[in-house]
Amino acid sequence: MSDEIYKEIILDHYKNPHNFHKLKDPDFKAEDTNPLCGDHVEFSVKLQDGRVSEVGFIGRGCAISQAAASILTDLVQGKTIEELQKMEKEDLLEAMGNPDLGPVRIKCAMLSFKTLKLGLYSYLSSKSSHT
Amino acid sequence: MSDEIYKEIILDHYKNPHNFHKLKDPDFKAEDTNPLCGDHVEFSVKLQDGRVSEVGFIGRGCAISQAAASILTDLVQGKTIEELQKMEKEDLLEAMGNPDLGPVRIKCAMLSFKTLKLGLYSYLSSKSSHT
Amino acid sequence: METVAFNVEELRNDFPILSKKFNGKTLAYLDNAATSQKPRQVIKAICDFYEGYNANIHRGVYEIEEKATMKYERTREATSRFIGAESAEQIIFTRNTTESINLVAKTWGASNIRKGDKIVVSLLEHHSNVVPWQVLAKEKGALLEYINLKEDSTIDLDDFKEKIAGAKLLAITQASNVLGTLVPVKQMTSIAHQEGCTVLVDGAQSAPHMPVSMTDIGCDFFAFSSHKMLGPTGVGVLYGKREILDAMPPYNLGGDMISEVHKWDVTWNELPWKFEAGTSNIADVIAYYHAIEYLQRLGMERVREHEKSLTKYALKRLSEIKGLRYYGPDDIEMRGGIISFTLGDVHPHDIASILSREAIAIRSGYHCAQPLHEELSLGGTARASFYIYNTEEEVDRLAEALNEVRKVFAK
Amino acid sequence: METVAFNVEELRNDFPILSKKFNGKTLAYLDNAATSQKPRQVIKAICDFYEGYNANIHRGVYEIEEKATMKYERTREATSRFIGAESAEQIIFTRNTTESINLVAKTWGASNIRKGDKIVVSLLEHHSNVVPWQVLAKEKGALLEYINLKEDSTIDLDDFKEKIAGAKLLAITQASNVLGTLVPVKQMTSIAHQEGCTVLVDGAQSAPHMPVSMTDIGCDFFAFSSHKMLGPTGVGVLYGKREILDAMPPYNLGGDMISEVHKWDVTWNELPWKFEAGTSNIADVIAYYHAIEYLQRLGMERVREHEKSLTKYALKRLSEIKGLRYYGPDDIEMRGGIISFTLGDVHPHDIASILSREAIAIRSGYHCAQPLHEELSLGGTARASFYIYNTEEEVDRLAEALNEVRKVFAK
Ligand SMILES: Cc1ncc(COP(=O)(O)O)c(C=O)c1O
Ligand SMILES: Cc1ncc(COP(=O)(O)O)c(C=O)c1O
Repeated sequence: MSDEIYKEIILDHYKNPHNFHKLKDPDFKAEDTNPLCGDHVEFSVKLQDGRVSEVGFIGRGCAISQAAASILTDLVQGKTIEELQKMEKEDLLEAMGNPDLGPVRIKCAMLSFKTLKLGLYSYLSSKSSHT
Repeated sequence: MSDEIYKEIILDHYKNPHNFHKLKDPDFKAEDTNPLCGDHVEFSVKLQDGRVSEVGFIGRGCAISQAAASILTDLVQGKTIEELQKMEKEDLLEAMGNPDLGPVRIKCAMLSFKTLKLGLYSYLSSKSSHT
Repeated sequence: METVAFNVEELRNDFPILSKKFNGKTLAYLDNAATSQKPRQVIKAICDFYEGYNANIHRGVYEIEEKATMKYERTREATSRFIGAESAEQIIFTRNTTESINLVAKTWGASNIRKGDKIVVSLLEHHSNVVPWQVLAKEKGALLEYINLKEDSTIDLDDFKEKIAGAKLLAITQASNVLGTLVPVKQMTSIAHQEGCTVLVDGAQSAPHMPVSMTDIGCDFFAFSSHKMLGPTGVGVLYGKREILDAMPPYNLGGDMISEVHKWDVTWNELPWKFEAGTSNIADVIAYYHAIEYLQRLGMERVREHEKSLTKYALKRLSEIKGLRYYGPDDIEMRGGIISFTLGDVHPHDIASILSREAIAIRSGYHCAQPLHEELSLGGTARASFYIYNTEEEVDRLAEALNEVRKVFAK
Repeated sequence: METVAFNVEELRNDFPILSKKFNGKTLAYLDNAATSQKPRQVIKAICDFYEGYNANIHRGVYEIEEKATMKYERTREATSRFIGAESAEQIIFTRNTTESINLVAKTWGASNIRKGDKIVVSLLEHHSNVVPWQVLAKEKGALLEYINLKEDSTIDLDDFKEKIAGAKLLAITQASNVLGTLVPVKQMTSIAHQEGCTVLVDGAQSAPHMPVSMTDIGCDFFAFSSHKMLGPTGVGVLYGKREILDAMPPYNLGGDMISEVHKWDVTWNELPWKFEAGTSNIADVIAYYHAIEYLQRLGMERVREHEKSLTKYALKRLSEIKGLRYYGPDDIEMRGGIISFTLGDVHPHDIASILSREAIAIRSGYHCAQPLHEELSLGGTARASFYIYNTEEEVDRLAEALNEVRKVFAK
């Protein structure tokens, strides 16, 4: 069976997601749902000295969306806020092994990416308006 | 130039319509317009002893509609009311030389037919309700 | 119309897409509830029109225009006969089922539904037969009620009888696009009519798959789509009772649907043109004739028989798969050729994606029936749906591939 | 995009219908304002879809469905570029210009037009850009005003400036389908905007024939039809400014245009899908791409040039015919390739019927512009309209045939 989408790395992360938990007292949280499939992800992030010190996610949904979330938590671990801001979709896709996702399934992969980015931006803007 | 629609008989009636006038004190009148082309016909009919004793029309519009009206006045002249009731579309088309009218132009030819028939029916029903 | 033998292997030859290879494999197209494939007769009719007599209709008087007008109106006659309508004037061409239902909601609904009125739908409805009524009810201060299902996924007729009392409109599907459930719309229409209730039947999943007759069902409106019954996309049908259509205000306004326009006022055209504004989807309506003819030559009874036996076989094959659970009635007489299922906790999208690599096309998600999925507490389902050209061999391929999916996702 | 040489004889080969014989004669198709002919590239795209990747879009995850979705959305991108829109999300696919305009009237209009508001149209409008506003004005107690024409058949800009004061909506065609008149919509939009007035431009007769740019014109809405610009029937376009579209309620409700549906409420999908309910006219939207590409490769500047020179020639030839009178601007810069005329007192239908025997297709009647005909005291007109594939030779055939008509009807 050919399964260019379901690379080993995706199945691994789906079956055994990394950082699959909710953090207590995170610096910011972010969650979203893809209404089309009901995919859901929720991230919680702690920062220290301008870097991601800890990150967790919970969620449910298809293998692509959940594996993407898991891989994304690995990817952002230890990154600076600046690096997070600069991170591109392609970085996540590469970390996923560049699976051959069609125009519909790519949304499953990008749910995590968009959710985390939006969470970061709203955190940054709320901080800047507080100072 | 081929002109299966514009048979000699149609052009003759169009150029020199028969019975082209309005009757005074008709037994019944009937008029209608084809909104698509603006074709207009108005018939006035006198009856005597249950027969059409006199008939006239006025109108304007395309050659088909006007020739049809003219030919129709010839056709009904002297007919009994019963014969009028039994008259079919095909009778008029035959009198017109069975021109090769398409689905759109046939409406032009049938304007007269429908108008006269409707006038007759409303005359008969008003008479029957009076007696 | 003469019927022909119902020979699946032979009729498959009429469908060009079924002889193509995808990833080296023949397409097992099992997403017919979404849209059907098209026979060459339909495709050819589109080409013939554009190559031979393409013209705008109803107004011109030149040769190809007259031919186009006649062929366009011929489809109306054929559609009328196909659904056993009283007359062709009661057939209105729209874009799809959705537009047909919206037309009713925005014209009949807007002028007949008032504050406090009750609109009854069922839990089986497709979004297209829910959302227009939800919004109309909100706008008018009317009530929307859902008929419940019984344990066996069929309509709860006791619940229906309770809810229909005093209702103004019943909007109900004849066949569910998720559970396959067939709905006794004739019986329900007659009960609703005793209450003085108007009835709209969503025939999107029934008209393509079984004999339907307007004079038999007796409903006031009936809506369906060409694209789900071998015809082109872009053509929907709305049937209505004549008195009701006559009394309805028009929907879209503009060219063709008017009789006279002056600077300050306008008179509408007669039925059915009153409801067809602007240049119609001429080519596709003309081609739709050949879809209807194709189905009629097969015979709708036999279409239903074929799907019934295939569905029976598929239910048996699928129930052999570990962890697979299918939904909808077990009684084959109560269901159409649609099977929604889940496979353990594998997400339906993942199932569909993996099947796609095997050139097996099924659908996954909510199938535009989210309220039903919520009622059944389902996150989403995978769905296989059949049509005239599907075979037991394709069902076998489906079953095998599902077993593979199970292995890939075994934890 | 690379452009190709504008060689009429060569490009005629792309149009299968132009090499067919009717009554033994080649078709001189001069009814392009009603609908255009289609090149084989467009026809082939429809067949390719149905034969190779026919599937419903936006929801499934199997291979052919993804291909169909991508090709469908590709047309949106191409349409957006073709009319110089800000973004593809602002392109909504409808059935035709008429539906595009109705969509605006029933959504934006219903929520923005109030009692006493003024809606301004011109005397040049097609019924599709009159009747929706007439009815809306009556429903809302708003005022409808008509901009007058000058002697030379162009818009009376002084009259426009008076009437636009305090207006809420200007709904205006960019090119008249009767007189051919070109309307300075950019200038008028900017004046209307100073009044805080929203502007809808009917581009049905402009987008197919000349370069148009939304960012240049600056209008809020723009409507046109695929079938008048080499594309299939059944596809219309509505462009709208993003903020306005975002704020508008949806039109048809149902599948695809929603984001979530629960038993009692619903959330709409994003632009542009919010406005595309139910299964779209997938095949025809996909094929429409090839119409746009065809025109772009020719270059819209050159399309306009070709029609200008042909119209100039035709005006000269027609003015040589005794008893013939044509309408519309004499200045070729002020008119598109549309010529309406009368021939003595011969009824336009008779003209068209006789020309049809010569395989010359022209239109006759009111051309869905009855108010204009009434204003000009015309019972109806005959109309010849040109496109990229028309030739001077066809104009000669038209002129000759008209001379014959004159003879047949000489009293
Ligand atoms: C100026 C104008 N507006 C609108 C329309 C209506 O277009 P459609 O029939 O495609 O809706 C036409 C078509 O004749 C037109 O010429
Ligand atoms: C039961 C039912 N109703 C309505 C529709 C909507 O049909 P369309 O998308 O053709 O408008 C569908 C299509 O999936 C359906 O299954």
